[in-house]
Amino acid sequence: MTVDIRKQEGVTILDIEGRIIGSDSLALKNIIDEQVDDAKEGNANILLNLADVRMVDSSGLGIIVASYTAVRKKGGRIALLQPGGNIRSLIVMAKLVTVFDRYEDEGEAIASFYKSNN
Amino acid sequence: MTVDIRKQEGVTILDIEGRIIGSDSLALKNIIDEQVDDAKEGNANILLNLADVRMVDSSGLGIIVASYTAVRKKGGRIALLQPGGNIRSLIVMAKLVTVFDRYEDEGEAIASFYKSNN
Amino acid sequence: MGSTTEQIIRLDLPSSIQQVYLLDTIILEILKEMDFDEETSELVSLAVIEAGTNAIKHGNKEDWSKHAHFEFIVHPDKLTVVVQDEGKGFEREEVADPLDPANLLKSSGRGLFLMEACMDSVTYNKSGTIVTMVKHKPLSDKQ
Amino acid sequence: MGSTTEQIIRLDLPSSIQQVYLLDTIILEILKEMDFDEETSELVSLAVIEAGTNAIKHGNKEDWSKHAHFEFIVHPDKLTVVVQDEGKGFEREEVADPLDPANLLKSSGRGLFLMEACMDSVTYNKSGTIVTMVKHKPLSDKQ
Ligand SMILES: Nc1ncnc2c1ncn2[C@@H]1O[C@H](COP(=O)(O)OP(=O)(O)O)[C@@H](O)[C@H]1O
Ligand SMILES: Nc1ncnc2c1ncn2[C@@H]1O[C@H](COP(=O)(O)OP(=O)(O)O)[C@@H](O)[C@H]1O
Repeated sequence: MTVDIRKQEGVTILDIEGRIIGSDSLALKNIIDEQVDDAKEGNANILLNLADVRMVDSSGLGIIVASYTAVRKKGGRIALLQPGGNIRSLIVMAKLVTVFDRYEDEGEAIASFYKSNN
Repeated sequence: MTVDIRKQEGVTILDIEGRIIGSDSLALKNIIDEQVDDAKEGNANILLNLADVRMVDSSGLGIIVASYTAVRKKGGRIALLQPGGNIRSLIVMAKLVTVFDRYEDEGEAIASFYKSNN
Repeated sequence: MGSTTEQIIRLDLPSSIQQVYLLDTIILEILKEMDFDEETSELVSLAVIEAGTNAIKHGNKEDWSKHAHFEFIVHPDKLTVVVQDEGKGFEREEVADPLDPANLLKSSGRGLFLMEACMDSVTYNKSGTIVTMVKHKPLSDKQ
Repeated sequence: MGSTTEQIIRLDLPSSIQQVYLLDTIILEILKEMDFDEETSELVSLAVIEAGTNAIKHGNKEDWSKHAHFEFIVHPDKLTVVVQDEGKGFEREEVADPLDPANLLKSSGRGLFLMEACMDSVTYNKSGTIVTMVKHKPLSDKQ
């Protein structure tokens, strides 16, 4: 797994690539936690770009769920961009469909942070 | 390992790709044997294109050596095109430098069959 | 003489979570050589990663000197994977259901559920230190 | 408690020459995780393939019910690989020298020579069923 971080229009975009398995989930947790900590109260807006993620295990999925909670506590929102590979089906199987907002288009995903939130 | 076979100006070119390890050497032997069998007496002209081979084990090297002998028996010649990966150093280590003619250019390799042979 | 219908591959990994990458590489290569299709391979590899992670984390508590043991039994039509750890075991029935609304937002507890969803069968020995999982090749596969 | 300086990975493969692909995949992944550079990795993987092929072919005579046993001992600065078969063994001294002019055009007999050329050290047990090979990380590597 590799993670690149970009900021765009007040949204922190994490471009994640590869498989999120084993110890990757802890690494991902640390990265997300740092972004949430750095965000101003009420502005923890995080977009996980999963377009290049082929596979996530239950620990990885767990970290994404934990981020959802952490971001809401801080006042903010998390959304998923192009969840591919097995992530889409994991979200369905784990009954998390209504929890995560998912987008296929980056512009649309960024815009969503200014409609549904704040 | 995958092998594609082309004929050009009376030379049989084997485009080999991947790693030549384990059971690949037997598969390669069968392919080369068939080409040598099919060749007319005195015309067993074979060019092994190794440009896309990253690694050969001792069985694979052994098959290449065996082909050298088989081709000479039938009347013909074997040459190597762009031996890369570890092949170049295997040939040196196994003291086979003077045995195999090696070329970097396909046209030059093909032309060589009409200069040094027959 | 060797049996002509099954081959057994055994693997012992030290109990470090880093080893999950090696496990991932190995199970994917076994599935490739067995000619499993890509979709089924993703399911099986996820189940094996989950079982391996549990053996390393919950069973062996990431003690490197303890090993997680894997047996991959390759049949012409199916793969059986046996995962054993050197820990205290657990009771399957006592594990909370991750689909219970109260647990949906928990950050863990989905591994066993996913193993059971991805494989054709998942069974635990009585003490909970050995899990045996089976996956048949889809019928549409070339045999 | 686990030792903090070495991790041991064990692998048993059924004695089919097809298994060399799995062996290749595994050793390359171990070398990658150990941060060996690409050139050194090619040398070590060749040696491991040669030792594995010998165990499967010469030791176990490709009897699937017999296994080739591998132990990869991962140290911070070196990798030790132990390969054991269930065969009758052999005498290293009795094997012909592949660099002898009389043997140069033979189609086999270069495996042991290459193992010894690629690794820092290669030792055989007395009966010839166990070979132990060591490779240190090049000093220029980041540790
Ligand atoms: N091999 C094992 N040894 C001991 N306990 C285990 C083992 N596998 C699973 N468990 C127990 O079952 C629980 C649920 O496991 P799982 O569904 O994989 O979720 P998670 O690993 O995220 O907790 C674990 O928290 C642990 O208590
Ligand atoms: N594990 C082994 N068990 C029995 N004999 C072996 C073993 N390894 C090597 N040998 C013997 O040593 C010889 C040389 O081996 P090697 O140098 O690898 O070349 P090759 O495998 O091409 O014959 C083999 O032909 C075999 O007789």
